[in-house]
Amino acid sequence: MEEKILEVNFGPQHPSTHGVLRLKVKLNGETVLSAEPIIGYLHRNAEKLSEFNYYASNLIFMDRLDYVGNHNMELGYVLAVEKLAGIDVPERAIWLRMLFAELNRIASHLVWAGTMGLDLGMITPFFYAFRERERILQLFEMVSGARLTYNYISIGGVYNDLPNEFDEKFKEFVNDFPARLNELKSLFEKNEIFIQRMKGIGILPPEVAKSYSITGPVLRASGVNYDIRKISPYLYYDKVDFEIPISHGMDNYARFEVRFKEMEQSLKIAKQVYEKLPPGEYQNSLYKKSGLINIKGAGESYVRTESPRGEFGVYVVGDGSKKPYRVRIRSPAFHNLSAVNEMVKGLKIADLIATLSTLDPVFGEVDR
Amino acid sequence: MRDTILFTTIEEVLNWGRSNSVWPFTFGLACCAIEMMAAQGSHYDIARFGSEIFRASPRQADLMIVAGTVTKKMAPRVRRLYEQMASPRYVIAYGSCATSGGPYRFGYSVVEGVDKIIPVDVYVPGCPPTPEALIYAINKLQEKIRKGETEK
Amino acid sequence: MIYSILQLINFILTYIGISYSQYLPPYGALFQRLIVDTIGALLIFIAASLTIVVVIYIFRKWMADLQQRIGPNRVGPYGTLQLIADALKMFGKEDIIPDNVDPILFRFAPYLVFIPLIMSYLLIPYGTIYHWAIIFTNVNVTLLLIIAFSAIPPIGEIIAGFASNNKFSLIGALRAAAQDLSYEIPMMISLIGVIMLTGSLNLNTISQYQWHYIPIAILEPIGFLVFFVAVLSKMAVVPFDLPESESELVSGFNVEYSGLRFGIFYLGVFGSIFFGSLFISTVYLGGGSDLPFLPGFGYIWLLIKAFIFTFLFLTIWVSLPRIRVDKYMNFGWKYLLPLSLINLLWTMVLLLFIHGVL
Amino acid sequence: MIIEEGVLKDGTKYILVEKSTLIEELNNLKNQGYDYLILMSAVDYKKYREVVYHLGSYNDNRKIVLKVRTEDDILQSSTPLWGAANWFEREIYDLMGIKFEGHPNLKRIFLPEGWHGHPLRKDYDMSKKQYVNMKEDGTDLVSFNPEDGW
Repeated sequence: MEEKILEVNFGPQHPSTHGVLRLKVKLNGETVLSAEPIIGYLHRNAEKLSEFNYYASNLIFMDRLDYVGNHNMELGYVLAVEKLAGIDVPERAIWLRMLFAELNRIASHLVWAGTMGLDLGMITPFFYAFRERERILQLFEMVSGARLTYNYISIGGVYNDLPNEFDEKFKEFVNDFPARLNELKSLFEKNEIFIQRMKGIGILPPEVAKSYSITGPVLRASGVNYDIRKISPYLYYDKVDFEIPISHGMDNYARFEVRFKEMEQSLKIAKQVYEKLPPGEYQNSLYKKSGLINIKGAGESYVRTESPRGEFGVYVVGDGSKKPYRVRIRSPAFHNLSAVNEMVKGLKIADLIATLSTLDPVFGEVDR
Repeated sequence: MRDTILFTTIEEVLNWGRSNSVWPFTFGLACCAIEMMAAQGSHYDIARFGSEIFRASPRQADLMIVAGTVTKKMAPRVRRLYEQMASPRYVIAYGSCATSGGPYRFGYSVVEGVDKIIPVDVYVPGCPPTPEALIYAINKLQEKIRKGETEK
Repeated sequence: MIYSILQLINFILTYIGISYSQYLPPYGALFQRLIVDTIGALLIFIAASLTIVVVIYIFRKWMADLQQRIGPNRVGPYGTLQLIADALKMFGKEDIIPDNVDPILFRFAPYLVFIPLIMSYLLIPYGTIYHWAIIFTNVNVTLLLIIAFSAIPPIGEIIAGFASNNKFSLIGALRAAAQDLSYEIPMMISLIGVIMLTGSLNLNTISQYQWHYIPIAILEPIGFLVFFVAVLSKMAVVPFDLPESESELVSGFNVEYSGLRFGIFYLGVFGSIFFGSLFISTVYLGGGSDLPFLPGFGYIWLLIKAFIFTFLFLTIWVSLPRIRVDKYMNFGWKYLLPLSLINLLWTMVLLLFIHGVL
Repeated sequence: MIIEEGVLKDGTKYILVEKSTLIEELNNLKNQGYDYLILMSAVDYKKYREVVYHLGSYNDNRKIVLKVRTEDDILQSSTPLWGAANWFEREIYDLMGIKFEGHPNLKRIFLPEGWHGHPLRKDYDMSKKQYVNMKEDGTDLVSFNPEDGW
């Protein structure tokens, strides 16, 4: 019986492609023969535009790359520019940056948990995850005034200090988040159908992951112990003790477990950072708010940071003027997505959607 | 005397029905989509206003919330999706990217505002606007529908 | 109920001494019967749509409650008018018929799903037969009729999927076909167990049988479970909502439908939920039985059971993810079918003990 | 054949390599344990285009930068060495215009098919707007006059 190949476009508008991704899928009945991702529907040319702006005003494009883990995006760019222009950052600012980068990792994984539930057909976990995320967003709003695009980590330090009611809200959040996290996890874990749909599906062997230079939770779920915070620690990650969750399952369920354990670790880091927060200046005096314009830098620099989706880095080339000559962004979700075809061959449509949701792509970052 | 009292009241009743059950169309493009999802979450809950059911197919939705930057590659798709929607349809340009191209206005591959592609009923400023802004926009849209001023 | 009203009028008129029989047209009884049945059908149609609207309202409020949010509460007191607003909007919506679509089948499919559902509401005995019973068909094959009527909606879904000439709805239609076949047989085998026990196909005798003895759900737990899962999958509720899987196939077979046609599909889903719970409570829990202290108001007892089951189905809808197609089918063939056969053996044993005869 | 060696501002070693021996250099770097292609970026220095390979390794934090310069925008593709190079090179071709010989399907990755010019070039004229529309079968149609599309 000659196979009847059906070519379906899981088009730029589809309820569970996490944004504007078009998947050209060849189907034989329910089984997927090949799934070729076509991207570029959100190509907002951040790299070209950042060549026309000053160093400091490029933060606006960096914020909107991975619009779920914004602090980490600003952090990557700011560290690269500080290394290029040779700006030193006061003690307190470094600790504050770590605190908000880790809180943002939790918020980003919560968005992933909610949308993954929606893709599998579970409506309720979305609301539990977003309820927790709202509490973190209130902390961010207290400090930077914005809910999603913070512009908080600026070159030379942090934009402003912690308000005094931050302390009580933070303590309250930190105390009851572990219980809420276990509640959310039990919504998934104790569900027989969920385990049946996630275990053994979307296998990504370590060699394929390494060849596609995949990083982040997707790589750690395939058994490779690689986390920039441990391998080449930036900020003060060597002064804080935490473990890197690893799983050798290589499948959707492993990725699910690694991300939930990462949330616990990030909370642990945030607690330790909050205790070690030294008093003092939170921004480099030379580059107070008005001084950000005359930052100059020559040469090139690339700093690697660990964003919620993997290794995020900005390769900045400066020619000594006030505007960068070239800004090149390494986006982890771009590579995680490129391996979809390998992971999905021979699976069903439902597994294609489940695998795509555990890869957790964010298209501001994939398309830049 | 063609528009008798009976006729106008039917129109009003229908408009009342249409305004109170505006079903949005899951059409998140960029960062504003995350804020749209947060508006659907339990903290802001636009289900209170009757727009709880996010229909995925354009045929069944009647409000298209353009949440994010419309790039040139996406523009013809947005146009086609709008045409596929059933007739009393409304559009909210959610966020400054949808209203006027936002921070990416001078890029080479971004359309300056979604009103170049489809007629828009309510514009929401902000990058991204807070979920309260979306709720306010839906209320404004509901008033507009009750007055019958929306594009048919 | 209608009969009793007519008998009442008849009684009063003859009591006063007016005989009206000469005014009746020649075949008076037949004509009278016709009026009664049309009024009854209309009454049930209105009652069914009202209960479906109430079920949708309960669903949205109950789902909101489970998800820690407030459901619709801005339209009318506590959001009660929300569903009327939805219905009105559906009337005013443009009904797009895409051009490369099969015209007749596309238009006809939603009615194929909704009308059998409403007709099967007529067959449920809503009360006792003795007084004030709202029973419309006391034919002794009502169970068979219900199974026949409940087999038609999946065919409507398949036709809708094929007719709308869209790849997603095609896959949705194929899934509807797979779902309908693989769970119909276990359902019927578990019903055979009930028929063997009660000895008749008439829903009335089945439910009366359970007033005198204990409800069959306790007698045949396996059969009850198999039947529960099979009815759950017939309703296309989330763990088994494969034909209309929203997150994978945009919205399954009703992708191309809009306006009132989609509204009919939407009502169909909730109608089948309420009908499923009514069906289970009559067959397995003896619905509408005579309450010792409330003679004649048996249908309230049936409605209580039905709403308990509706809440159960809606909670399942909100909490479970969707099952995969192939796992769903081998669950149907490899687990439900043998279970229902075991249930048959168990009824044989029961028959030996209860009636002492095979 | 290494032309130049040195240390960058952020302390990583970099080597500048002949265009013709690019693949052998990458190969023996990979054998030395640099099995992780961190980043491939192209920088347009007006007279020549420089493609910068950031290489790292998955078991320790060694990092090296390999640069290669090209005037005529043709390079050998490193897809046989890494799977990631496939999308990297497609992006560099799309935005910078450097063609990679031996690449399985060198098509544009971000911009629509018929786009004219390569935007990240310094000499790309931003004022000439291009408009995109969609043909019936879903492929894009790009043109300069505004009536055709958006």
